[in-house]
Amino acid sequence: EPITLFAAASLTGVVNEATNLFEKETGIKVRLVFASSSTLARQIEAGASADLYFSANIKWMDYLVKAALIKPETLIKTLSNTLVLISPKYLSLDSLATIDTQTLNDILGDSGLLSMGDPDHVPVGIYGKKALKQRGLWEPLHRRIARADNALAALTLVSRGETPLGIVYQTDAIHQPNVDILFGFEPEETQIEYALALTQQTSSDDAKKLLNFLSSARGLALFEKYGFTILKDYQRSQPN
Amino acid sequence: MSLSVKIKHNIESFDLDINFESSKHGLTALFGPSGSGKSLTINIIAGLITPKTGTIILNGQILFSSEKSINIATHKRRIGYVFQDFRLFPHLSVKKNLLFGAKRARISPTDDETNSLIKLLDIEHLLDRYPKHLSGGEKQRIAIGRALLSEPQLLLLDEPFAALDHHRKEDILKLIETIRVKFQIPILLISHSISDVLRLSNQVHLLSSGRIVPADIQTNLVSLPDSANGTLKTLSRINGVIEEIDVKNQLIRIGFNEGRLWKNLITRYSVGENVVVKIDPDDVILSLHQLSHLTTLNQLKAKITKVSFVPINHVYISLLVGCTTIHCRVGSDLYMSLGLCVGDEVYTIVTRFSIDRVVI
Amino acid sequence: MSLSVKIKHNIESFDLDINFESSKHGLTALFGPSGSGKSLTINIIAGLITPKTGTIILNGQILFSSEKSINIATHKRRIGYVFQDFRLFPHLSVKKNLLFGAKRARISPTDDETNSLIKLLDIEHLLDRYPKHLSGGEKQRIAIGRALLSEPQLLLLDEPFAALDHHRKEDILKLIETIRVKFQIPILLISHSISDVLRLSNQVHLLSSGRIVPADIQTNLVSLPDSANGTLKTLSRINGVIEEIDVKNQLIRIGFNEGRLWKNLITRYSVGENVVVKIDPDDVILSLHQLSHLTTLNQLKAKITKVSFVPINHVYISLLVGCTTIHCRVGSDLYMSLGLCVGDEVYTIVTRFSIDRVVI
Amino acid sequence: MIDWITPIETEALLISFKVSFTAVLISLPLAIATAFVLSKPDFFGKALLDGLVHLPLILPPVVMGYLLLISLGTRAPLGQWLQESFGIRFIFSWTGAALAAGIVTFPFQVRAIRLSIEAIDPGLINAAKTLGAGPFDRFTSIIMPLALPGIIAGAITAFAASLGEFGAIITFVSNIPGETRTLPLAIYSAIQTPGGENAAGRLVVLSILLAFSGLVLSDIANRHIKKRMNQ
Amino acid sequence: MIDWITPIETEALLISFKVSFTAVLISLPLAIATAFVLSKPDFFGKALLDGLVHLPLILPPVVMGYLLLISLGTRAPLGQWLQESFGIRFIFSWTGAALAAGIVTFPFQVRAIRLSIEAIDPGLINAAKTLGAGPFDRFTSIIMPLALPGIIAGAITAFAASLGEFGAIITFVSNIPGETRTLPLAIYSAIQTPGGENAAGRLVVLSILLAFSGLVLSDIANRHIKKRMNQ
Ligand SMILES: Nc1ncnc2c1ncn2[C@@H]1O[C@H](COP(=O)(O)OP(=O)(O)OP(=O)(O)O)[C@@H](O)[C@H]1O
Ligand SMILES: Nc1ncnc2c1ncn2[C@@H]1O[C@H](COP(=O)(O)OP(=O)(O)OP(=O)(O)O)[C@@H](O)[C@H]1O
Ligand code: MOO
Ligand SMILES: [Mg+2]
Ligand SMILES: [Mg+2]
Repeated sequence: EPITLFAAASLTGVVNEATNLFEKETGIKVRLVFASSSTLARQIEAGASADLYFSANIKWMDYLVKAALIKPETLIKTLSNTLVLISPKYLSLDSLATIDTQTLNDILGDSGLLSMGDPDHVPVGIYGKKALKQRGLWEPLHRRIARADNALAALTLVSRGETPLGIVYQTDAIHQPNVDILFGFEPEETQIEYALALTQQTSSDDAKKLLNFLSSARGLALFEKYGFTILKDYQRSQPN
Repeated sequence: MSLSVKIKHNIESFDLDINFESSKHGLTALFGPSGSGKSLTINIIAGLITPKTGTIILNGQILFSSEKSINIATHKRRIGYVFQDFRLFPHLSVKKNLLFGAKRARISPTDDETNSLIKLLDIEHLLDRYPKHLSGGEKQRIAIGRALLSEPQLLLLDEPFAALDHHRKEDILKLIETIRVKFQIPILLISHSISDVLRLSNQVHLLSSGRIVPADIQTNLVSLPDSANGTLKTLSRINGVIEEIDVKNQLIRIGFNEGRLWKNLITRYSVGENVVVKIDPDDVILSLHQLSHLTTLNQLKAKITKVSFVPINHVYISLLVGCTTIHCRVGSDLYMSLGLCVGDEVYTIVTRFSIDRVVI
Repeated sequence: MSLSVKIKHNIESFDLDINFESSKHGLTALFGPSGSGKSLTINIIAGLITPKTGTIILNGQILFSSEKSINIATHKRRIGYVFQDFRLFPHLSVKKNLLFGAKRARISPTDDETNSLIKLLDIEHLLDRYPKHLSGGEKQRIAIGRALLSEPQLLLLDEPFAALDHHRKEDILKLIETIRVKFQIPILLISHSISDVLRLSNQVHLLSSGRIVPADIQTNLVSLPDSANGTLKTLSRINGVIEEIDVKNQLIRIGFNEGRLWKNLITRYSVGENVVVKIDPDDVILSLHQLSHLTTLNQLKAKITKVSFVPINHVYISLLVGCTTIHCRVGSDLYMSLGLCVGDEVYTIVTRFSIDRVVI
Repeated sequence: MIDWITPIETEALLISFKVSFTAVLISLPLAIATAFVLSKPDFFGKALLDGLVHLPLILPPVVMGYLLLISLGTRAPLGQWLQESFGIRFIFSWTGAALAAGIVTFPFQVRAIRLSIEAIDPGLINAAKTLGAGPFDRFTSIIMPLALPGIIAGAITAFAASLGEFGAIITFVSNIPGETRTLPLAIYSAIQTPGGENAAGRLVVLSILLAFSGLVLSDIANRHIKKRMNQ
Repeated sequence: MIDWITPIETEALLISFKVSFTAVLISLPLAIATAFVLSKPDFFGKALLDGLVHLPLILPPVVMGYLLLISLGTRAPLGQWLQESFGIRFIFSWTGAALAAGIVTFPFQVRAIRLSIEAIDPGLINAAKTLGAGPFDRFTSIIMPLALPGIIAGAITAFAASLGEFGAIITFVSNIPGETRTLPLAIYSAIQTPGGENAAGRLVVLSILLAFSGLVLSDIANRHIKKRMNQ
């Protein structure tokens, strides 16, 4: 009986590699189901037989915890990600020490847009909005945003040169050769937290083994390789 | 078996008010100008259109009655309908078209019956074809075959010969007579050809603007519109017996109460058989004296019983041969100059080829 | 204006090999059994089917030539085609159907012409209707009107009277004669009705299995298949002049070289006009003596020139009145018993109503 | 063909085929019946039924998927009842994917079939009546065969659209490899992987090939019918 | 009606209508032409054209959006040329949404229209020929009017499907409030937000109302045609 891991689509690459390793070492079969965190959460709510849920967004994890579909004691917040401001390579822009309305407006010009995930519902967009707000940039810029369906779609818009600016995950940006990273936001600004937990319904030891593997040092090294940040003081946190 | 129809209907500006009975295994013709409501009438009889009010009774079974709220569905009426526009099923082969009704009949025709009909209709070579690329007459023959094979209790024929050449029409005319006699079902025929109508029908109803107009339709008398001037033309109708068949000379002798007629042999008659023959009044010549040395044997001594002038200067002369009435049309000028009178005895002359050969 | 057709074509098992010329403003009839290739032939002439080989020339213009690789598109052939199955446009009102061709003609008909045609076809009351719910005959009249209004250079009529009652047919027959004379265009007619064919046509081609079979078609002679026995029936064809019109007695007198005939008045003839009348051999009675006191004036003294026995014991007798040939069919028994011989002088008798009233 | 694609991709191809084929197979009879009903002259509730049939088109596929999820999930009453009474579980199984695809492509089928049925000459139906064919008989012997062009067109359109269906499937039955991961879902996963563009491109080509083979088949069927009727 | 929906939702409704209407309006003539060409007997490349027409159905909408992006983006040669020569810019504008919707719904239109054209009695076309109507004349005076049921069906199906189109639009023109945010995008946003079900439900009802009004309109048009022909 393979174990089933529901993982956010933005984790596709790294989780694939990590579970491959896990399978090889333990012989335990893992079935990977990728979709957006929200879709997965709703599916678990509808009775999907997932053993683990790996969300890119703490809100959907909380949603399931409240619905008593998650074993809260197994919840771990290991990973973080940072947001970066990118621009297409062909513009050959220099990296910025800091960002303000003036600089961004200059880059955007008359008609350019800043692409990012939809700040209403796509996690990367929600984080991006939060970061821009804190810097007082949301108000002047919010009318010039191209809201993409997911993190990769935002990245695509920049890499194709359709928007001169974009805010995406660092993990995505470093794999995309056609973009330059202009500026990196501080992790504190965004507080991007991935959350991994066993579902309430699972009774599988194998699932626990996978959870442990993914949060082990070797697992975390892989995530680092993909550009994720490891939260130094990660802990098995209690739901709020 | 009989059919009784009494219906009122109207569509938009057209009013239909039809009332007739068709006798036991009779062939009734509906005759009338284009747009007079003939197709509409038989569509109503078939149950394809529901009339506003009325009753339709077939062999005692009420097919439709507005009063009793009866309306038997078309597919239960057991009707054989040959449509004016054929309506073959394009997705079925000719053979499957033919057998469509047969398969659904209570008593399916036997293979022999089917095959002999196919042969008679001369469509053996078409059986595996599809209707789309058949000629007009080929389609019509298949439509006729399809209706006949469904073993109907009532046959509705809407211009079934329009696309047929003479020879094939002859064959089918004979077939229809056979069916009428054999299955004793009423037949309703719509045709524009008076000769077909007269040849086949026991009864003719003249339709005009949705109504049956009175026409002189006695057993011995058929009145039909005359091409020349719009008046009615009165045909002689003679009930006789075949007394002799002279195959050598292709001749038959028909005897009737007081006389005999010679006619050329067309169909396979048998001696002793009862026949009704018709004579067009335009084919009759009257002579005041008995004649000899003529190329016809048909001279009947007759007494003038009635002379009627028709508007446009023709005279219809009715004569009695025994108790059989014969009609003759004569120009009024000639009638005058010969000084004919009711009561006069004259000789009626027709050729053997004119008998049963009625035209307008 | 003339039409010359020489085509070979085959579809599946059917072979067509047709070759005829239609004289200057003549009406040519294609006559033949169902499935003999009549519709196919005029479809090819219309350009709707491309034949394998051949040439079609209309008024000197090559419409099709396989040798010269010419194939004028149908819409450039300026053809008026009345289809066997009407083919009215269901999305257009009757009026728009009628004017469809007129609008696209080089010289559109005037309003007057259009209106008088509509009147003649008796379709004024249908102009705003749509074709779907018209009666068969109504559709056919509109199809005829549509073709005539397109001011064609060649008229193709495929069974154009099949759904028409006699009166309306008469009117349209007259109209077609008028058009032929007025516009001097060749007309090709397909019809199963021999009377229509004989009434209208200068030329008759008998088709059988895709080929024109020889038939005796001289100016004075028309041979047609006889219903009774499948042989050819020979009609008399008399060229004459109208000498007198007696409106009171509804009579016209037709003079020809050595004789005169009285005929009932049907159409509006005028004195001095040339006419061709036809007499069915079955309507002619021969008498060895001149007769009097008969209800017909038509007695012509004639000399027997030829006697031909036909297979089934009938005799065709050809007689000369002056230089006009008259044909008469007689039973061989009577022929024998009267002892008729070539060279004998006899009297031919017909009624006035029989003239130009040809049937099979 | 199997050479240049990975076993996982072959699997997606097979699932896609299975899902699309089943979707069409199951929904076609219902679509024919619905089209027949809608081709009747006015009846009470016709507009409503017509609207209902179009619903899956109007709603974004994700919404359709969501509606299916909340109505047929194992925790939803209807889903529970189906599971308990018949052991039928749509959610997270390929049959659910077929169901979603069938529902989303249902309107195309109905439209095409209805068009064909409405184009049938009523005279032929009447002729069948006079020959003794009752309503059901007429439906199977006249209406269905004459509507065949529409049925084929509807089926092939639905098959093609099922192959491309993504939103309703991923939302309803998720993206489970070997079970519900159809070609579009595999394409989605490939795109989400850094450097997955090649794999995505290959899968797109596979989709196209699969659809084309469906098209060619339908074309052959169509030709066959037409040729027969032209004989 | 405006009372219980927010101005943002009204905006989405209007954009949806504008996008769907434009999509149908622009693609319909092309669909008619394509259907006409495809209804011709075999010609070289027919199967290819047929396949091409179906492509937007087969491919997941997101892939269609991506293909549009890389071919019509301002940095793609074609997109650049359009922008420089005609000042036409599809990306990030509602016209791009209409284009995407038009392309994705193109196959339905072609199918429906083609079905209607193929059902036309060739005898009528021949009759028009004999009456002097050339090819273009026949197309406008006979074929188009007789294919009207298919044209209407195709248009209404495409309109409904455009209202539901999501993947291609968001990928190609992204989701810009007031410009490209159509109803499905708004619905999607709502669903993806925990607790957004109510808002989503309201928007779904709006979609349905919009589509129903389209259906009712098309039904009236259809009735009108039929009634006329039945006179
Ligand atoms: N497309 C076709 N494919 C095969 N055979 C055909 C096709 N069209 C016509 N035929 C055959 O060619 C022959 C001639 O057909 P045509 O329509 O010319 O007959 P017709 O003389 O007009 O007969 P009718 O008087 O019955 O209309 C028929 O035997 C018919 O079955
Ligand atoms: N559905 C309809 N709506 C309106 N009028 C109709 C409809 N059907 C028939 N009519 C009209 O009713 C009249 C009678 O039509 P019907 O078809 O019965 O004529 P018919 O006697 O069969 O003529 P024909 O010999 O020309 O076929 C015609 O004037 C026709 O125009
Ligand atoms: O896959 Mo996510 O939950 O949109 O980052
Ligand atoms: Mg009629
Ligand atoms: Mg014909």
